[in-house]
Amino acid sequence: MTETTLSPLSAKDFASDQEVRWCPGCGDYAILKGVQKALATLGATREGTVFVSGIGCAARFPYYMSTYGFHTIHGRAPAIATGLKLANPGLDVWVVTGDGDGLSIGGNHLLHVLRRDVNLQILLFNNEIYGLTKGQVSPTSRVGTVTPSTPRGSVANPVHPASFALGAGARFVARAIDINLKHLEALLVDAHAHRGTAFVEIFQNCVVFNDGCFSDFTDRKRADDTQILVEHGKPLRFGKDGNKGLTFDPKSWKLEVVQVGDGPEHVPEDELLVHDETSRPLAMLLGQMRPPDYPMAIGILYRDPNPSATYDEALLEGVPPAGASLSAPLQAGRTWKVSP
Amino acid sequence: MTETTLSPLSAKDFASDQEVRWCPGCGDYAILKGVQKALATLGATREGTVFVSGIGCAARFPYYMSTYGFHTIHGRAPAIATGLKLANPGLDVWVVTGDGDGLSIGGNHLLHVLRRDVNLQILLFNNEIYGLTKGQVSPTSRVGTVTPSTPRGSVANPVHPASFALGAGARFVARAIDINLKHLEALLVDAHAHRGTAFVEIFQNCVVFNDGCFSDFTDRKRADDTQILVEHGKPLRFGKDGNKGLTFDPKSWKLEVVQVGDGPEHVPEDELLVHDETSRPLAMLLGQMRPPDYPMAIGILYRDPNPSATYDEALLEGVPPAGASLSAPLQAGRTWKVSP
Amino acid sequence: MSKASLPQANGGSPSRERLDAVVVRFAGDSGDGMQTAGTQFGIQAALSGSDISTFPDYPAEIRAPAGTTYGVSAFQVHFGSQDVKTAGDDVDVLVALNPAALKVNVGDLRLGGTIVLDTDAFSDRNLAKAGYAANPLDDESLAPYVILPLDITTQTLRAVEAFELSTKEATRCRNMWAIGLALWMFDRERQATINWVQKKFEGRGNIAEANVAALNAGHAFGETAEMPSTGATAAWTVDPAELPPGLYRTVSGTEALAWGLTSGLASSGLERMIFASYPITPASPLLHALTRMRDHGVVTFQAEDEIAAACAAIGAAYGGALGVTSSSGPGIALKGEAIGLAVGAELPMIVVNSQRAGPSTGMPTKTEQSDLFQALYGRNADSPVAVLAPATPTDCFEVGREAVRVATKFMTPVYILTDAYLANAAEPWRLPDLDALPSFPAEFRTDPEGYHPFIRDPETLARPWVRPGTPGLEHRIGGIERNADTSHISYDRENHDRMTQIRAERIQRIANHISEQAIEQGESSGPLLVLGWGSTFGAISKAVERARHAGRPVSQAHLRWLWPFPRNLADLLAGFERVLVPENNAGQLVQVVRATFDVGAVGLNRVTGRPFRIREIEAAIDAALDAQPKEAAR
Amino acid sequence: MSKASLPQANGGSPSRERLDAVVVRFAGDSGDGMQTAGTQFGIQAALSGSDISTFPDYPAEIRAPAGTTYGVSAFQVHFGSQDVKTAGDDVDVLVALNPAALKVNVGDLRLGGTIVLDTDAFSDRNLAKAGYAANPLDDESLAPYVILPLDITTQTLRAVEAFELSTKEATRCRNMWAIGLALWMFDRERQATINWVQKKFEGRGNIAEANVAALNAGHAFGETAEMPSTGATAAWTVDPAELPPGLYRTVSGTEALAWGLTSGLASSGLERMIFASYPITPASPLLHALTRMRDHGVVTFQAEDEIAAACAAIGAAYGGALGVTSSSGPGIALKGEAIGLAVGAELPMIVVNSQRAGPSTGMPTKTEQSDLFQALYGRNADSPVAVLAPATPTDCFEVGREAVRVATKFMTPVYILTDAYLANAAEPWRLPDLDALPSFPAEFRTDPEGYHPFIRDPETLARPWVRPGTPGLEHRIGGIERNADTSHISYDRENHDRMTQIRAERIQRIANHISEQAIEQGESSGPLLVLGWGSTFGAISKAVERARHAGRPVSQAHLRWLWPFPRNLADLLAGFERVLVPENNAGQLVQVVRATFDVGAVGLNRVTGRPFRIREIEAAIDAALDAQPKEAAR
Ligand SMILES: Cc1ncc(C[n+]2csc(CCOP(=O)(O)OP(=O)(O)O)c2C)c(N)n1
Ligand SMILES: Cc1ncc(C[n+]2csc(CCOP(=O)(O)OP(=O)(O)O)c2C)c(N)n1
Ligand code: SF4
Ligand code: SF4
Ligand SMILES: [Mg+2]
Ligand SMILES: [Mg+2]
Repeated sequence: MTETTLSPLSAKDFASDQEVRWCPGCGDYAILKGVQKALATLGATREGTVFVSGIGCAARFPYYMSTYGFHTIHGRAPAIATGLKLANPGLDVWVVTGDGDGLSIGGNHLLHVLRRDVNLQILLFNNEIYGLTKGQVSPTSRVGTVTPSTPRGSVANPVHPASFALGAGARFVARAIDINLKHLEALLVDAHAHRGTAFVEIFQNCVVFNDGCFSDFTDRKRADDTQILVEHGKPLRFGKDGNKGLTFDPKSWKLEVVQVGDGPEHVPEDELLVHDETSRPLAMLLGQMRPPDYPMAIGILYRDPNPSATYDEALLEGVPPAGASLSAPLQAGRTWKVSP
Repeated sequence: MTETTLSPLSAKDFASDQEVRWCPGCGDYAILKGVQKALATLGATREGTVFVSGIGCAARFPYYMSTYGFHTIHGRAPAIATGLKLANPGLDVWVVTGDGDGLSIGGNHLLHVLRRDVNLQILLFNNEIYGLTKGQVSPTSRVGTVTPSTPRGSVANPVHPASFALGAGARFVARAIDINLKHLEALLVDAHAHRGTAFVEIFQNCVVFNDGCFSDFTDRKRADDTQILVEHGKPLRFGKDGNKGLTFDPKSWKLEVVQVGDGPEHVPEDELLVHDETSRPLAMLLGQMRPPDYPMAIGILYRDPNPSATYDEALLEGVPPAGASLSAPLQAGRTWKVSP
Repeated sequence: MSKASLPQANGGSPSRERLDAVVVRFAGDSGDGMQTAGTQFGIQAALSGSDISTFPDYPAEIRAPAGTTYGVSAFQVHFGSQDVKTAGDDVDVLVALNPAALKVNVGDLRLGGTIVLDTDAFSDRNLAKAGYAANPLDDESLAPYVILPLDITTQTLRAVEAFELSTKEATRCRNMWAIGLALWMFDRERQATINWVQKKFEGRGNIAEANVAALNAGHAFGETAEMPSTGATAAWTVDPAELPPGLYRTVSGTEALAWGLTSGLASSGLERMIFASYPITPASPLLHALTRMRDHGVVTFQAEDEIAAACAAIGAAYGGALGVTSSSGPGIALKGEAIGLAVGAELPMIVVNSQRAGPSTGMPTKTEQSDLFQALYGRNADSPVAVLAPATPTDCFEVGREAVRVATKFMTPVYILTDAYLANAAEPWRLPDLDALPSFPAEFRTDPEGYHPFIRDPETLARPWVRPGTPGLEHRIGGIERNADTSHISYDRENHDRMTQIRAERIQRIANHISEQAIEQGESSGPLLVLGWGSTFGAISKAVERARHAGRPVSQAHLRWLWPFPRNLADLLAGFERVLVPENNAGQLVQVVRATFDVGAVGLNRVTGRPFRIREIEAAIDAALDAQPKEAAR
Repeated sequence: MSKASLPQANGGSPSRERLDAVVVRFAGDSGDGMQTAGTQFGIQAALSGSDISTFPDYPAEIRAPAGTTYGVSAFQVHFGSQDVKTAGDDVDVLVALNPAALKVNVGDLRLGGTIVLDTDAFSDRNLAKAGYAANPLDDESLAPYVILPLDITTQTLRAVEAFELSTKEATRCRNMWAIGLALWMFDRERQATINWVQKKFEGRGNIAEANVAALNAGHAFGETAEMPSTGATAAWTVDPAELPPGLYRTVSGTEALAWGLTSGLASSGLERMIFASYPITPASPLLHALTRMRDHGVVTFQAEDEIAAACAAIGAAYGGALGVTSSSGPGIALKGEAIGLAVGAELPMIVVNSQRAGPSTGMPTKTEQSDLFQALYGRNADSPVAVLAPATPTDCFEVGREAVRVATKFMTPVYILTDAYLANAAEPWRLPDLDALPSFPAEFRTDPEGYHPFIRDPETLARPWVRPGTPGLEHRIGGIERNADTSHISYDRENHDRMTQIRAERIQRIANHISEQAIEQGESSGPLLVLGWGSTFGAISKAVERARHAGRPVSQAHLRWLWPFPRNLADLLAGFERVLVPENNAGQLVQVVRATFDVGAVGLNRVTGRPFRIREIEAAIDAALDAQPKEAAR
């Protein structure tokens, strides 16, 4: 994907010379660090990497990277990135978008890039608010969210990014948290390794307009009991020392949170539900969980076990460079000669 | 929802005086009939009913109805219908859209009307092709579909309307077939009864540009073995005299087609999977089935058991008619008097 | 002569210089409360009888790092005893709470102007952040100005010591200290500000009292002559303005437009307004303002994007409500196709564009008038619409009402072109007599006899509006061409030609139902007319006033209606040898005027993200009057 | 004099009248194969040495019910020995295969024209479906015409009897019978058509032979004088045209544009074109045509909507490929915001608009020139772009190449305004010498020294194009305003004013790199110039030719470049007292001309869904020449 240069670059080498202009304390800072680290881990090059973004706080991301970058227009980054990949499929393309950029104005392009399966990564910074325009409700905002455009509280049901992506046919759907840097970095490496569109929802705290909206599961103190890291082939355990787990009842089609162990009212580990990242319905089920009833699922919810040729590969297959003589098509069909 | 007039109207009363201009043999004719019948069954009125459509063959629908109708622009019918419902919530609004209209250009509006849960019905006529513009590939066209814009066969993975709707958070997701008139009519009555957005995908045959694209499960001869009518609380059986059924293996997260009965290699009915229309992941699983490996699921895949206030109800709640004096807001804040 | 009924500020001390008008700018960090300080100072000035014009200037970044130049937030107040029409060309007094604020704003200060600054904030760290290589207090760079270097932080902390706030909270009172000083400098009352502070921080413990203490301390600082001696005056008096009698408040363009639309809704007799919008700078505040008008039948719908917003407004109009959509340039670009549907289906609709600098994302917080072309022509095919623009913040009220009246009477989309300046600028507003506002009831057809959707009123050429739900009038409309006589879909050649003409003519006939164009100032004919539109009004008015004062033969007209033009406009223009059209764009109205009328119109075009300065227009007037007629006409 | 090298048709029979040119229209049901018949007849006419111009007219409905008027499909062929420039004002010979076809088309027949009709199709049922109360063959309604009532169905069935087709298949051969007859009527060869039939139906059993038999039978029917005696001639000769020597083919505007863009791609040296489009009438055929150019480095991407298509083209341009997007008016409206990004970020891009009648959905299959305003002004803010338009189907080739050249040289969006007429019309094309076409290699910067994204070529003012992947040139661009000197994001006032001017000036400088405007016909000064653009070329040319023939002092100029204008245009226009601007819109170019130049320009405006008739323009020329100068100038 990326050409290798002489000596591998460090995370810092991926920082641009521009002063970072997010609000102090914004979750975007952590994500920026995570991405820079992941790129270093991947051995990416500056010249072979492009960040494409729409508009929003999140979308300022490319300015802070020393790679190529295109800060485009609101909601359209997936479409622009698709064109870019078709023009130049050797580039490693990352789309950075927000919950408004990606799921409000840009919902259609997100749907189509996901179902087409263009070979790129999409990072959706979900802060459940419109940051840049000063705090209006976003499509991921929960019912009741009070904002300047919903002073009585939002009445619209939110869209869940992961469920949306699964419904759209995405072949890699994962979740991370801005401040879980280690996990974020590793997840980005996985996302990058996936052949096709990798969709990563990152819970990002907007300190100014929606501070703490994810604290129920991101607060270090509560996280053990309210987050579950899902891993393929492993039983779904969480809580302090994995004292809790999930079971699935195929009669009711519901998940249940149980105490893991051998005591009474406890469920042994081998009866827990085992994560199968190749099942879309399971991913849907896990993705729907929300505190306080359930833990929030983090990690790779779904990954296609057999990725086929990506859209860009399939569409470009066998296309030669331009320049062949046009005389064949021009003279196909009937021609006649007028002589002097 | 609709006012009742003196004598209930018949299906024919819902036909307009305009000559119907679809190609002879088009599946749209059957749907038109189904809708007219359903309206009669519902006791709808002409004046209280509005059909809103985008652009496409399907979208010509309103012209053939004697109700109110708005043939708008490509892809935008859900947004226009939302505005209409907010202006006039007492109207019974039906959106008619095509696979291109609703899922290509209009995907974003479809997403948002579904997640907001505006109280209206959406009928998506899926013929897996662009009819009106003469047969280009649509987002629901299968890989390999040869069209004027994909002469070498489409390389894009299709979007599945029902999965998309489920991912978008739709609270009523159902499927019907143009020529199964009885089922279609009954389903439309159910859709209408649902409080909130009811999404119905109707498989519709385009005789000119995609003839027979659904014949694997719509052909009367094969239908028994390739269609399954899903009904809440009932075991999932299909085939001649229900000789086949579906089981679910929670280990592999896969469905299996089995022979129903007590013999060897047969599965007794009470071990079959029972349809639970209140489970979104199950709906996803059933909605993903495709012949030849599985039957195509028809009927109500998902229905929210506890629909809450719809978006239009919630947004309009307590809004008085205009006309209150503006003096209160104008004089709020500091005012001062300049005397002559 | 009229006088404010408020108690007068204590009389000026003998050393106070009398001024007609002053421009004060408060500048500091985003977190320093400069918008609050400026707003309060402006209101206090207005309450004390001045005419005012205020304008905020805040950073594009939400909360940029403290101390950086791009994090500087400023608020300008122009107040005076005379008709104050702009936020002011040059700043007379700059209050700068840190080095970055000084750096960004000093360029707008007039030579000889006064700088009040907080020396405590001029640390090496802050100087570096602001990009100062050396402390400007130590070199000659500020020589052209009068400097008042005050230890504002120290003074503030001392003033609020008693209230046991955290240092952060205590430092936040600096803005109040600064207002207190400024009120003293201009000999203003401060009671209203004290009341406001007490209300605002009610229930937040000591904070209210601390702020009042800071305010009083700033004022006392001036009063007790702790002022450093600079050899120059730092205390002035501004006489009250002569305003027509009535009840006043200050109002921004956004507020006035929200209320104008709502008032128009009431006058139309319609039950409901569906205001559908997608947030975008600088249009979002209108959405926020209308969200508060729920009790007046206003329903705001934050749509998924601008297209959906336009479409929801159209759906609402089809449903018999007032459909309004609002955005700024890039968002309006997205609505073009949908608005075309309203043109084709002939549905009423209001499109508000709060213009900003472009192209593309451009400078989102900065003002510009460059979307006139887009309003007139930014749709496919010949699709005429009505376009009007407010001239001042208060004018937004009337323009909002006018848009409702015309949209519903003529069954057409109406664009309102406001801009970032008008949206945010504020001025005193004499409240209208609400009961005396004319009503213009919208009519719905209910009679099935002879009805077809495109049957027209012979005078306005408008088709009837029918509310779905009306028995017997069931009909289907859409964007396909219709037969003019039967309303059926039609591909007939001559019919399309005829319908195209009818669509254009219907919009033209609006001219029969709007005011004729007036001359604002000057004679109704002569060598030069300055023709403007929108937010350039203030600067043009002042420039023409000054030029006329200097004896120059120049007149002024300002268009509210940009399409159709008032029907007397051709004759009016014909009376002038030359027409100067100042616009904050590359030349848009001037082109339409040149194309429409046989007139030698020239443009004055500046796109700097803010309205003209008065002197830019004065210079252009001089140039136009001095130019050869031939040259001027090119 | 030049002559076609093809074998000549057998000599005309003594009774044949000689004609300079003829217009034949084939009309029938959608299922009757009229498009095929017309196309083949046209090609055969061209092969026999005529100049031709053809135009299809098919229904909006995909496959409307048989026998209805809205299901009528027609194809018109104008051919002659002279420069044939339009598809013809009036029809000379109408072939109508059913009553609906007669009803819809008879109005376009000239008085005294000939109607060939299939009496077998004039059943009561078909008459009723067509809306005829009485059989027009039985009343006087067709009296002004010469009627050839033939039992074509019977004749056809008899001719193909031997091949044992189903009745449906056999009846489908009627179109071939009709061509056969028409070829005889105009004394044309039929071998090429026979070859084509054989190839087309290869491997489909008897069908090929049956069709050939029907063709021969129709021809023989004429030859053997089975023609009913009408007292009027039904056999004519048209001499071959004098065409410049070369290798010819027929080409539609769509094909020529597809090849022109592809040829431009090759000449630019770029590796790949990304053609991103969303289907829409009448633009889809260009997508289809380019889908077949894969071997030439063309990748077609059917996007999810028009916005995505524009964005993909922009992404492709950013990636270093040729980005092209294509649509019709309503779709172009949706692209405005995205194209603004290409303006702001200064990326090359081609936007093809196949214009159709509007507003809104309008009449999707009908032609119009009403999107000029949208191209020039249909974006937010001042966002200048380049706009050009082909004049004829063959001209599309050159225009496609020119667009590529200018877009890549000036790093700018370039609009191509074609239309439904040009897209579908066909004419003979002398194939260019491909090797002699000039190349204009696009340049990519690779040198990091001194690079910043908006550093400019001093002559063109274009910024450098950099392909991502190039080491050392990593940069970030976007839609926010940039500092002209450093390329950093900038909200500076004067910088924005300067950048706005640079953007305009860069587009103006294109004028230094395009041909000067030529006079097509007539003197370079005089009382009247007819100034046109786009697909009105044919009708204007003929009208001016006729007027000049009649001694009227009129000249013609036709603009390929609509923005910027050729640099000599001001001088050229100054040479004429009046300028007449015929357009198929409500007056768009005429407004830009009036605004830009000091010239008394008047419009001739018709929007009927088809190009002007020659006589409409002739009449306007007469009127303009006879009008008082003053009047003409208004
Ligand atoms: C066409 C258009 N519409 C609206 C906007 C205004 N706008 C900019 S960013 C944004 C939403 C930002 O929210 P999100 O995508 O969640 O990003 P965040 O700022 O929260 O990171 C909006 C509405 C715009 N720039 N362009
Ligand atoms: C803005 C815009 N883009 C494109 C079109 C052209 N168009 C009309 S219908 C259609 C697609 C129709 O497909 P679908 O929605 O599946 O309906 P169908 O004709 O198959 O019933 C397209 C692309 C249009 N009318 N407007
Ligand atoms: S507004 Fe919110 S999302 Fe935006 S930079 Fe500030 S904290 Fe971050
Ligand atoms: S093209 Fe297809 S979908 Fe359209 S009317 Fe014909 S058969 Fe029906
Ligand atoms: Mg956000
Ligand atoms: Mg379809």
